Amino acid sequence: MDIHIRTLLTIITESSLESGLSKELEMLGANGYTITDARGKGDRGERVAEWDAEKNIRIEVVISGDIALKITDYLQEKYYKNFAMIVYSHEVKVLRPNKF
Amino acid sequence: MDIHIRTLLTIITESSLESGLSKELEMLGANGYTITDARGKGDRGERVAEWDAEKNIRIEVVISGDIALKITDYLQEKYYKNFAMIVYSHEVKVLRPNKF
Amino acid sequence: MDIHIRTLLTIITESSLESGLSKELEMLGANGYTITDARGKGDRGERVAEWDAEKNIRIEVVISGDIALKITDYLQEKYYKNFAMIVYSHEVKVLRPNKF
Amino acid sequence: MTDPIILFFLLGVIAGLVKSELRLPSQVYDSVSMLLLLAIGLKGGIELNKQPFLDLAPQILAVFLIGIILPLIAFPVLLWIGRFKRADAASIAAHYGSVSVGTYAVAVAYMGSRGIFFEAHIPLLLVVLEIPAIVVGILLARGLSKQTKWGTVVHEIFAGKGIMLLLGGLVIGAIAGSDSLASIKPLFFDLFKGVLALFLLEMGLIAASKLGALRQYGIFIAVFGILMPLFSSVVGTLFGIGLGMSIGGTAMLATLAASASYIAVPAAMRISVPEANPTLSLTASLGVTFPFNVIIGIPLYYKTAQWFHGFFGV
Amino acid sequence: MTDPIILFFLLGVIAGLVKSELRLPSQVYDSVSMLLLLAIGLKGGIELNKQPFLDLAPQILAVFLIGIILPLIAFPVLLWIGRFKRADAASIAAHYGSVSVGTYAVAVAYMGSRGIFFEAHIPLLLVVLEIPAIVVGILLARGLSKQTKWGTVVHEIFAGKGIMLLLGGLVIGAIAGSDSLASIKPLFFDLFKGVLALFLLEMGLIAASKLGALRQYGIFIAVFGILMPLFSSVVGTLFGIGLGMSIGGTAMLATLAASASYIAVPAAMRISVPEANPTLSLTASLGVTFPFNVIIGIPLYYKTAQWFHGFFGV
Amino acid sequence: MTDPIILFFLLGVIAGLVKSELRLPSQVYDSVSMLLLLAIGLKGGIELNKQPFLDLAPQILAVFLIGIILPLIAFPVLLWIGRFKRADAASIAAHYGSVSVGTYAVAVAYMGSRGIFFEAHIPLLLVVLEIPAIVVGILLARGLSKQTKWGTVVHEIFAGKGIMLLLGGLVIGAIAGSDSLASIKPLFFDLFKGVLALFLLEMGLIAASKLGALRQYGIFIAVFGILMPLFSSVVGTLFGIGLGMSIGGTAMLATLAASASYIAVPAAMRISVPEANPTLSLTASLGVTFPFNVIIGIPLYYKTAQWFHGFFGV
Ligand SMILES: Nc1ncnc2c1ncn2[C@@H]1O[C@H](COP(=O)(O)O)[C@@H](O)[C@H]1O
Ligand SMILES: Nc1ncnc2c1ncn2[C@@H]1O[C@H](COP(=O)(O)O)[C@@H](O)[C@H]1O
Ligand SMILES: Nc1ncnc2c1ncn2[C@@H]1O[C@H](COP(=O)(O)O)[C@@H](O)[C@H]1O
Ligand code: NA
Ligand code: NA
Ligand code: NA
Repeated sequence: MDIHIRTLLTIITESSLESGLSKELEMLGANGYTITDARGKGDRGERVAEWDAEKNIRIEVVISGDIALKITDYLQEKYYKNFAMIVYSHEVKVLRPNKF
Repeated sequence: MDIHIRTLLTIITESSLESGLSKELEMLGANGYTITDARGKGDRGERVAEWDAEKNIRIEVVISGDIALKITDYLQEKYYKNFAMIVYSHEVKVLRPNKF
Repeated sequence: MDIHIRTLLTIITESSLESGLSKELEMLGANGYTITDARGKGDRGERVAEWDAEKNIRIEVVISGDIALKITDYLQEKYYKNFAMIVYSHEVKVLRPNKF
Repeated sequence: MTDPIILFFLLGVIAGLVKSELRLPSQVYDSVSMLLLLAIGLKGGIELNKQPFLDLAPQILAVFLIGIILPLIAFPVLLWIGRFKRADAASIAAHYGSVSVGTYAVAVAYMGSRGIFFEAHIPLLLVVLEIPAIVVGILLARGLSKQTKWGTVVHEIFAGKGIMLLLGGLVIGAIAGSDSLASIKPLFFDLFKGVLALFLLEMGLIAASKLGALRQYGIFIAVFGILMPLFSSVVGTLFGIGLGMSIGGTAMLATLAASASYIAVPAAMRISVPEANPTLSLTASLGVTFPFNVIIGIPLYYKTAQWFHGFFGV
Repeated sequence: MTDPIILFFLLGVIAGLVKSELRLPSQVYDSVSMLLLLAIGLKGGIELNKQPFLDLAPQILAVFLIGIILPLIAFPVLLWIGRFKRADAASIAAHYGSVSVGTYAVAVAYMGSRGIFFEAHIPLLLVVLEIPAIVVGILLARGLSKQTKWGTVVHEIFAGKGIMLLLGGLVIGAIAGSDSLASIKPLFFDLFKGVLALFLLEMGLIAASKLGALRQYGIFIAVFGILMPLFSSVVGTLFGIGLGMSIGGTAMLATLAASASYIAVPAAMRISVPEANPTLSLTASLGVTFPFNVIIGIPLYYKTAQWFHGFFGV
Repeated sequence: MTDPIILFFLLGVIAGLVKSELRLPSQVYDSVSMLLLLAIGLKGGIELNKQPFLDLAPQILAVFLIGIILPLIAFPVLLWIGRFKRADAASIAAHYGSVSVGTYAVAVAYMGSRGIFFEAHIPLLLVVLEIPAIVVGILLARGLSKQTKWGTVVHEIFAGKGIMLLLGGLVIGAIAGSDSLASIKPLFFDLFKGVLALFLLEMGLIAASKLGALRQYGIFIAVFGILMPLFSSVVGTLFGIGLGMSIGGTAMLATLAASASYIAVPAAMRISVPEANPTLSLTASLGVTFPFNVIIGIPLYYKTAQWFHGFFGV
């Protein structure tokens, strides 16, 4: 069993972007993604997840390093200015290189 | 306060495996685990988490590197072929080495 | 687009601490945090998240390395002894250094 | 006195102000809204099933007109007096041009508990009034720029939870009719006010959570959030009388005009006018106008409707 | 015409097709299913409380037989005509040998709103019919291999949500009886059809979400998903007549036979026959057979039952 | 026999013991508790609306006294016989000095289905009895140390979900009165027992999940969890008679005294006495005392109340 390095990109943002983002992630080359519901606080204030307009989602994508960069660029370009969003990434070990 | 390195192993898979997997993780040497509900998309299609058969869970285990390998082997062996599942891992810093 | 290194600190603990902890995190210098509901098992037994007293939360904070240490100290000092809690951290890449 | 269910709203507000950890779980809040939307739609549909549909055309047109006028009046006020950025002014205007189903539900309860008659097809007007302001708002923010994906806008509006359930309920009610729906009335109609009470409890909590932002964004939002519905209610009242509606119907139309959206419009604006700050519009709509309407507005609009009817000797 | 609650199913389908973001929150959907399962169990139990239990033995045996025959007939068809892998053929066969509680609930509503009598112990047969096909399915996939952990299988079946609530309701109803349960009827019985309407709304959304997979897996699944229930319904009808059941009872048994599981069986197969692709069976069961049964099947099975009863001059 | 809804509790216990994956979704469980709390509060408030409030002062004082006495008696027992750490003894004592709304709800159902009268203001006493034990518990654990943030304690108690909804319901009921609340009765009152049944199903599951811990912490907790409520019930009974309450009212007061908290107190102790192990108190309260009270206790306390009333020739 040999181990391969990929990048785990995590996006935390407004739930209203879920359907749009998931399409865009696939378009940009992700083979998959995982979404969990979240709440939180940031520069755009508290998002308590009690009703639609104030729900957050947490999207994880395991992807190659360069696609991770591509996605980060895209998100910064399109969403940072007007949406509650943070993005961070780091390397992870996976077994199936061609799956991600 | 000295810092210790452990491995954080993350498993994203079908919720139907929850009870089985948690037992197996303990059996393989994990002292604990954390589970969150998730939805997502991968090679086995979209899992929208609206009803039992299409729910995902996200399991995190903080563990020593070698047990992490043992678990990864075990999961690949037993589940990769027939179940919606991804596994990835990376190192994390913890304070209580003998807790994990 | 230049990339910056920050620390992602993850706290898994009892949901009853949510309001208190989020205040304390800001007090200690975090600009934001993200919370997801979780269940799990550890030294203090299984926490099945079926009713208030047995719910876990998973708090993520992206922060500079030294504040991460400060927070970790604080948590160990104040909570480790009496509360179900684990804390782990690792470095992540972010784009906006002054945001975190 | 307003309806006792308002007390649940106040309980929510108080719980919010004392920072109680009381919450209506989000999934339950979603379902409670769904029940209200479906129930309102079904009630309207059952009535449409009884009466000819066509002679409603003039009313539908009139209401559509209201939905265009109100945001066009609100916009300059917000832009020049309120000194908001264009996008924010347009977005807030859209919120006030559209309707709040929660406010409508409280009005239904108010009329119901007083046995006041109102035209049965009002829910249809509710649906109609929800839409035009969204389009006007986008045009005010963008002009006729090619940027705007109108396909997305239309989808956002009609595929949204609100319209889907209101229209769905209307159609189901209109097709099935009262008798064949008798068996689902225990859930959708008998529980209506109880469910509304739970909904108002959570709305109170949400309203209270907006007070912080309200302080921050200053007095103008508070004033606008009260004066705008008062003005809109007069517009609604006049249209109601012009359309020869009953006193109750006039009051309902006034309430619809006076109410500000917090579901359909915010969702649409977030997609089509993302640079507009949602906190501004929701603070005004949920933090000021919703409380004002359910506590003071509705009874007031009813009095006004009576007065005008008397005046015009209708 | 079928029951008006079917309109909620169609609303769900349409909302799904237009990609509406309308959803019944998952925890609420779970609870809605729980309510239906408990209500069905309780109703059956209350009746069992009135009548002697033993003389049901023959019927229970007969239904058990149906649960064995149906998958044994479906399997070769799926294997040789459908060209499915053995595990998939076995799994799909198990789904069609078992029952769908949702379909049953719609049939109850159908008979109810037409005041058609049917034997009160049918819910008991529902429970019985749910089980054997699972065992048959596993045997078809695995043979008598030692691999199969039968302990796990039994636990999976009886500790599963479905059986637990159905049996639990049956027993509670049978012990407590009608009068002492009067106080819980408002929730479990009066709201039954309303809750069923919400359930069908979500089922419509789920069914629509299966259309993509349906296109992908081709025509055979669509055809099988319609012909198999038709065939099964005839088997059910003949058994019903053979058992001397009423017209309503015969139609109910036909519906049970025709329905395909989407709760108990998928869960059991996932554990015991993991190499079977769940998308295949659920696409057939939820994407084709459920819609077919609730819209066309149930009224058809009732007609058939009438016809057969006439024919055999029962 | 106890009330049939107890069968739902037993179903939950059995499902838990056979490790069924049956669960009431957490958000639904939260809402179910909220409904019960509001319903109990409203019922009490509606009655307070009918009768003068002031002459309840003596009863309120007496109940307050009970809430102080019980933990003071439980504490030494837990400390010296139970050999618990001081914090744990104090925390468990607080749980048993306070009340369980779930137990109260079952008692309401028990009296209701037997048409037994009890004073209508008992819900008020329920609220009163919930509070003092918390303060006593903290004092027992900490003494009068400056450490204790009493502000936080007061907030924790009154801003907690339980008190907020009970008091809120009481006030709303008292202000609005029976007639004007008629429209919300279908949800809060007609569904009460059905909702209680669902609540008990989940409570059964939770109780079963505590058996493991019970084995671990040994026999003392089991014994204490049965003897303490028996003792408390006698205290409650004597106070009830002393206060000249009806048989039903006396039994209710005995039940309140016998019940052990699992919402307000654990939450407060977690914040104010964190070194106390919550597993201990919840194992006793949910794993032993709650089942004992709802199955055996309530009918027993009623018999006792009858006996005492006879004895004192009241
Ligand atoms: N420093 C942080 N650490 C963790 N999560 C954060 C942080 N800042 C923001 N978030 C999350 O990202 C969301 C959007 O952030 P913002 O755009 O700053 O409002 C917030 O609602 C939080 O859930
Ligand atoms: N590249 C990916 N990044 C993040 N999550 C993924 C990825 N691929 C799959 N997943 C998650 O893992 C689950 C199972 O994946 P699969 O076995 O590929 O269907 C999916 O439902 C997703 O939740
Ligand atoms: N080794 C571990 N890996 C992942 N999560 C853990 C681990 N140990 C504990 N946890 C989580 O942290 C919570 C508190 O842990 P503890 O204080 O050990 O009971 C548990 O309920 C789990 O959710
Ligand atoms: Na308006
Ligand atoms: Na079948
Ligand atoms: Na007590």
